[in-house]
Amino acid sequence: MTRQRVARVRRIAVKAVTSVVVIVAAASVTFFAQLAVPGDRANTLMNLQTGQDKKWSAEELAPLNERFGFDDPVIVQYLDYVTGLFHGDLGTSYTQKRPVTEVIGGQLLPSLTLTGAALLVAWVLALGITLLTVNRGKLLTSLGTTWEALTASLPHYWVGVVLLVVFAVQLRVFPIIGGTSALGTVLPVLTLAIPLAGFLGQVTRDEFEQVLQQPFVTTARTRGMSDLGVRVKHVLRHAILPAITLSGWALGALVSGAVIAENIFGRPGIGQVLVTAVNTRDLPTVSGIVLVVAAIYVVANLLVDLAYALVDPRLRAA
Amino acid sequence: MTTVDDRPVGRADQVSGTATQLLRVENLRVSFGGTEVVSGISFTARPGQCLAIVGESGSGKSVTARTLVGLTGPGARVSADRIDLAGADLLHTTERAWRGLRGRQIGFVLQDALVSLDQLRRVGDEVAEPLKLHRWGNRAERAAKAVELLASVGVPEPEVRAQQRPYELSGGLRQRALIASAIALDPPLLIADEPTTALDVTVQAQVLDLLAASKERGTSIILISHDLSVVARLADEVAVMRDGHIVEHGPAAQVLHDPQHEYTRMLLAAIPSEHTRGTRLSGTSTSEQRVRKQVDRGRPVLEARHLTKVFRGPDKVDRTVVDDVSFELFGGETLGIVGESGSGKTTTARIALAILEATAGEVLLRGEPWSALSTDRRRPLRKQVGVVYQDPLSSFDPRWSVGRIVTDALATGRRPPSSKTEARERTVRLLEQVGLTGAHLASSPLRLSGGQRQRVAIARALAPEPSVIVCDEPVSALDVSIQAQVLDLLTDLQDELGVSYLFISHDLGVIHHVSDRILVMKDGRVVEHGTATEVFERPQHPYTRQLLTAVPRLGSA
Amino acid sequence: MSTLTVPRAVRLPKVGTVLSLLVVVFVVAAALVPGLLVDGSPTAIDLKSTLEAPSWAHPFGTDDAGRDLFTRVVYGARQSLGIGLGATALAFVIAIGLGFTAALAGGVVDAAITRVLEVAFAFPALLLALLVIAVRGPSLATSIAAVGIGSAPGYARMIRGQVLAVRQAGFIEAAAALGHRRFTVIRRHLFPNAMRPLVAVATLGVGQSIVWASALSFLGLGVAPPSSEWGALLDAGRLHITTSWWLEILPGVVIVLVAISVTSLGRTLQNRLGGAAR
Amino acid sequence: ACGSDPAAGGGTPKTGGTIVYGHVQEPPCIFGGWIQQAYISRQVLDGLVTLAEDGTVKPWLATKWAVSPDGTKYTFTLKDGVKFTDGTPVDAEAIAWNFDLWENKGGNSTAKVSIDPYYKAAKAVDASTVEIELNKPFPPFLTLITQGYFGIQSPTAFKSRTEKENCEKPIGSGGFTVKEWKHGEEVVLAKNPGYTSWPATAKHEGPAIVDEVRWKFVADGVSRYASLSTGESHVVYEVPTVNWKDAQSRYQTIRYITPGKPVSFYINTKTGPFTDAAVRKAFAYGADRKSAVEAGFHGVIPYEGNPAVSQATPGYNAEVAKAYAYDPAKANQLLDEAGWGTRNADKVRTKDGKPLTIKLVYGSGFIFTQEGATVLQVLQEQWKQIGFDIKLIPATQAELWGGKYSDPSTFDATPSYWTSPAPSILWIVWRPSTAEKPNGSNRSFYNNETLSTVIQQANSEPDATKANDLYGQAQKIIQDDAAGIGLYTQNSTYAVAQNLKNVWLEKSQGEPVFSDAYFTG
Ligand SMILES: Nc1ncnc2c1ncn2[C@@H]1O[C@H](COP(=O)(O)OP(=O)(O)OP(=O)(O)O)[C@@H](O)[C@H]1O
Ligand SMILES: Nc1ncnc2c1ncn2[C@@H]1O[C@H](COP(=O)(O)OP(=O)(O)OP(=O)(O)O)[C@@H](O)[C@H]1O
Ligand SMILES: [Mg+2]
Ligand SMILES: [Mg+2]
Repeated sequence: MTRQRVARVRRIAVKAVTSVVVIVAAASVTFFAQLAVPGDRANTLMNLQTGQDKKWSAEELAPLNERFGFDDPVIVQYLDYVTGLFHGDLGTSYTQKRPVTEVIGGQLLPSLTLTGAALLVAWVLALGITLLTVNRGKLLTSLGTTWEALTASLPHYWVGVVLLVVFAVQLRVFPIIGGTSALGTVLPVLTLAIPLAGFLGQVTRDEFEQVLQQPFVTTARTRGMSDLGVRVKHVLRHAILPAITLSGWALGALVSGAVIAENIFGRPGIGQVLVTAVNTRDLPTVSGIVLVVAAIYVVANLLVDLAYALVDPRLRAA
Repeated sequence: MTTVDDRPVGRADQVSGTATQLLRVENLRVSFGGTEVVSGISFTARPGQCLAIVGESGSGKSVTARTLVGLTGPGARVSADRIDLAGADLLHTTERAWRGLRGRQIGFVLQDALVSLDQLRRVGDEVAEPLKLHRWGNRAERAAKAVELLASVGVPEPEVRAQQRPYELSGGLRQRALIASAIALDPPLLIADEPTTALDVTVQAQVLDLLAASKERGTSIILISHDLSVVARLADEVAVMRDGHIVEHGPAAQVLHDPQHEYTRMLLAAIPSEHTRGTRLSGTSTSEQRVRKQVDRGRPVLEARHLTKVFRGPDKVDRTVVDDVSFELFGGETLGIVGESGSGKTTTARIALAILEATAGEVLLRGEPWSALSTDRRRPLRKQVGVVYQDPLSSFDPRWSVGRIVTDALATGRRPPSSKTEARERTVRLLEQVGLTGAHLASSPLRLSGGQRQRVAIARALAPEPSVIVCDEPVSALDVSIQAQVLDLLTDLQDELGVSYLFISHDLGVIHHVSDRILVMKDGRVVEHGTATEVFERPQHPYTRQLLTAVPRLGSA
Repeated sequence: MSTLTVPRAVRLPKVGTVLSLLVVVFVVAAALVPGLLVDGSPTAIDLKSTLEAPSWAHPFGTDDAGRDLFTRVVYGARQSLGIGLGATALAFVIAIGLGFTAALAGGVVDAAITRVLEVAFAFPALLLALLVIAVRGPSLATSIAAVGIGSAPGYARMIRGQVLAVRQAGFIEAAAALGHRRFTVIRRHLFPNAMRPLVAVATLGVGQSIVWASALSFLGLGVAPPSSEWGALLDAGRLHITTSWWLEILPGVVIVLVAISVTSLGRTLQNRLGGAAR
Repeated sequence: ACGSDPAAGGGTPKTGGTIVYGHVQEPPCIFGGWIQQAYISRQVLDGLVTLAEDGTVKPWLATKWAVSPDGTKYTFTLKDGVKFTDGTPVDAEAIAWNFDLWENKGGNSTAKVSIDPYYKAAKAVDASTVEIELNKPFPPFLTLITQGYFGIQSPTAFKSRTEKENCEKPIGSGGFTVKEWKHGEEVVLAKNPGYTSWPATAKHEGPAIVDEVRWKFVADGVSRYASLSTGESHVVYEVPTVNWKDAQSRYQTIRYITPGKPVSFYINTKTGPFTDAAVRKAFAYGADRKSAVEAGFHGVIPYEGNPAVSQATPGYNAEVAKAYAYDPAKANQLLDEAGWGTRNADKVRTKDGKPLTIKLVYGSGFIFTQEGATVLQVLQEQWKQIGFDIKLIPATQAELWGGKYSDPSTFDATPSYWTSPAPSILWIVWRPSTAEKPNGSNRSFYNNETLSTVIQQANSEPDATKANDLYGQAQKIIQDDAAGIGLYTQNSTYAVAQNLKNVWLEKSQGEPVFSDAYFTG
């Protein structure tokens, strides 16, 4: 017992350490990838400050190079960056002149709300539809599978534009410039949730169908359990396992999708900041966002592990 | 063999007409998409009595059982003249009414015991589920009852077990929990579909005792099995099914000891045991004596010296799985290794094959180093050692045809074929040797029957012309009659080619039938070692004795 | 004698498979020989008939340069499909390399590759794409590279798992017991069997890649104009959605239709191969 | 013409209220040298002088000014009692400090390049008199400092606060102050109740009438325009041209043609096929640029044939704009004569076996919207007809601004624009680029001594008519040599809700002015 506990603590410790490594590695890769981007950072900044696209002279760029240390050897820049990381300092945005923590901090909540809500809604949609349509006669079943195949193939941006035009512009049910208001969050959330729901639904349905064939399901029926009871009490729990596993991955995909939803709905969030930062070569901000996203990913996967273990106690032992 | 007739032979009507009939089934027919799998069978079940339905795989036993609880399956067409349970018509029952009957009037133990409990729920909850569904007591009462039920089916530490989940229980415990759940509401009718198939003999004996106790209390039991010897312990009445028909039906003693139908006789003859040693199991004429080839007691072909294998588990704890195992296998001899599940049989076999490295000890091939060689030095010797696995299908590359599988093995052998035509000819010859034909060359193993697959596996093992074949449970997945054919084939080949077998099985009957000498393993150690006669007639070790008493028998023949 | 019938389990309608096949055949034809399906050039402008609604002459309408949208969609198939196939192929090449190395080498190498994959996973795919595009500039090749690299880690992980699973299979041990060399076993048994279920996965990947690449175009990071890659068409149609709906809706419908068809074929394939494998 | 003029006023004014304004891009800081920053800093910072509709310079923070006879010294007299919103006075010291900041401390590089070679020093003569000295006479100076880049900030605040505070909430004396910046969403501007320094061009005297302006960033054109119809916004910027007709019928609309360099092609005269002037001219003749612009922008944005300055710029040479009207025959003839007579299998002209391939690099998404990209595609198709193989190369902001396409070998033509209220922009763009004094803005790599002399003469010519004449000559030189090729004018379009009056645009750069605006009942 104690031996197992020790092993378990050890495992968690190893996981925590590797997580930190993963996070820092992700940020480092980003750091170097950006240094590899051709073109001059100072030049970009200068053009950004003037709205021009010209080549500035070395003399004109000197103050910027001096200020941000662009002329330092790469390794020095990297060490500065990593040292900063361990002091909780992600650096200062080249363009916004604010600490990156602040740049990201302000945008993190809307993005998390968006992705979190999208994941939740996707789950509700996927489970609801699966429960109602798996093996429920030809019509319902094909309705369910068609809906899933359709939504799983929908590009986010297209869903967004269509939702916007139909529900905000034409029907005026939701605001067009929703910002972070609750009502304004509905359409962006649906934009992300609908394709994801289709995807999760397909996975859940496959599993659901298979689990329905399992002997223990028949056993439950032989005890006098109703069809709905079997679905809810026995099958569902098994069937959501793959979807849980996928949710960790989905969160990563949602961050990408969020960029698009934020773009269409003019919603604040790290997606927008990210695109701008990559375009303006705001290296500290890009690396900072990667760091944060990697951290979220790691946390999300820990949560997924937890959720999995909660649903499937077989894993708790391992 | 006679053509199948709709009317079974035997005297079912003679069986105890006195007891009231609980269940009456007349002319039951079930078909799936136009194929009839149950063709007009009739039987009755009486309180305090056990009706056994036996028959080979696919004969329609499980379909019949499921039909009795209204769960035949999707796409099934069921018809009957009558299905009555205690006077109530089951044929026109609504789904809602069925739910009232299942669990309360009819308890059902599913065939696949190991996966018939929801892995994600506590055993206690699973056992108590029928109670809950039929609104028995409150939560606390049900929990208490579940523990009580577990105790009643002989589950040790029932309080602890109730809190565990099925995957934390051994197969025997799971099977007992399943039975506990089926009898929770003390239904008058209990249907048990192959309740002992996946179990070790000792556990099997316990489960059968459990059912017997239930019968004593007045429950009517329908026991389904493909194993006649299992049925012998419990059944009052036996119905033999074949291809959806009941071919013979009568009191247990009579069906088992005085079978009327040829098929029943064939089934009985195919059961390997002490009595069948040295005889053929399959074929029309039983007890045909074999000519035995002499065992060459010179230098052992394969010799294991003090083999030990330690596995390190994911929890970093070492487990000794094989512990100081030594044996010698002589030319033309069959050495049987028997033992319960997990006793280290397969591990020993894999070490002998030099696929797995032993932690300590050595294996010699014809007195020369074998396990100690480097992979490259061993490779040329591999042709001398063949292998046949329990599950032939998974040992074939699913993309390969039968021909390719065997030809590939030929190429690795002592005399690799020099041309395509030669390869083909020899492949066909090998197939014919194991009872297949050249027509099977192009087929995929996926489309062969279990017995045919095992024949292909044997052909593959023979192809390189080995002197030893390691057989790891080669017949455990097969029906008795098929098993009989394969065992006959193996012994024939030994007579013909003088090959030695390291023969592993958990089935004492099979081991007794084939082996010259026997090793009994328990927890990785060899607890008994001797000739077949010594081990079976004068067992020294208490464990061996326990095994022998647990073996179900047909009774005195 | 009375009967009771239990409804049969419903399978995916066969009609769907046939329709999917038709769509895919059409799109492949469009990609290979677009001239067979439409006459006229996808870039031919006609400033006198701009923004015309769908009609017999222009089944998908015309855009603001008077180009026939249907012709553009047909000609765009080559790029869109090219990206889908190219990106999936690239992803698989990377993934096979990483996945097999990790699974077969084991130990430190496996741990290292697994960590690398984990880092790659922690990277939002879009960011990866943005970075690749920042380095290489938007183009067909970049889109392929961005989408391909972005989806490689997922496949690599899958392949690693698959190889590990197949390595356990009885036939691998059986081949070793016959005395085949390790490399022969890998080449003849491990590789083909590990890759088998991935054929279906790859098909699904093509559909997803098309959607993905169009997302890049939608962000203005896709293939250079005047290519009528479908995402680029959507990007161009976006402003028109309230005034000339067909420019946004019809290319979108095409993308969705193709993605569904490819996906549904992939799933059919998966069921087939999956069923046959075990 | 169709819509009513939002600047005309009328209706019953209501005080208070919040104007919601839908803008496109979010700048990194409120002030700076990017036009996006000029837009918003105009709301917060006041300038020294402003530009009237008729193009004359009018008082703002400076009530009057005098120019020394040699044209090198400008003496401004400041309005009395004006205070920054931090309470410090807007005095001569402050003005001089601001000039110093832009010109010598890197405070605003666009302000710097506008007046760079001419500016010498600024000094406070007394509290309300500031003197700015130039190196050479430069009459456009006054006009240039009407640009939003020249907004005056409080030196006290700037020096005492963090860089971040200065970036987010600069302190000026303007009609509004920055109340809050919700990044990624909006900037909330609050009325400055103590506003006293409205420009002479203001439509009313006194502080802003509305309480707040919510300056929202709505990148998506569909959303932005639609938000007007749902009442979620009152003013939107950059009305998609497809919606312009609709906007004109439903809202008050304002279209502003930006002075300065229009959207025109820089033609790489240093390397590649365009080193031959005949090829450049053939290029200019070879496409119906006017029709392309009309199609791409749905007739809303005017074609501009003059590559040097737009029609809204003083000194615009309308004659020059007429050159190179679409003439494919002429284009073919020129190319034939220039040795590009043969065509390959793809119908692309070749010379010495090399195809006539033109790398046309353009900023995708940020300089060229989807509409602009359509124009380029139409042109590409037309150029194809006369044998040019045009490679459209969309460049991302990161590539373009990072300098990936600054080398002459990387492109043959690239379109862009440069907003400026004065024709002196010609000097910025066309100043020869030499080794010791490179000019990164001269993207045509066009070093023409005559042109250089003419522009310099014009820049220092005190007589406006003569100056314009010289500017006109300069435009003709550029056009004649086809060193640039005109395309369309850079425009700002606005749609304003019917119940909001007195929204007007700053003449200099087209920024919306909200301090006079009011809602009607
Ligand atoms: N749901 C079903 N759909 C179609 N055919 C079925 C179905 N269930 C059973 N069958 C077929 O019915 C026949 C009888 O099957 P059943 O399971 O009753 O055999 P069994 O006697 O129980 O064999 P085993 O000993 O292998 O369990 C088989 O051929 C089987 O393939
Ligand atoms: N590769 C391995 N790693 C760790 N433990 C193993 C491994 N292989 C086998 N074991 C363990 O060794 C023990 C003996 O296994 P083995 O397969 O030899 O038993 P067996 O006698 O063949 O049983 P069965 O009759 O069930 O086939 C089991 O407890 C098993 O879990
Ligand atoms: Mg069965
Ligand atoms: Mg075993």
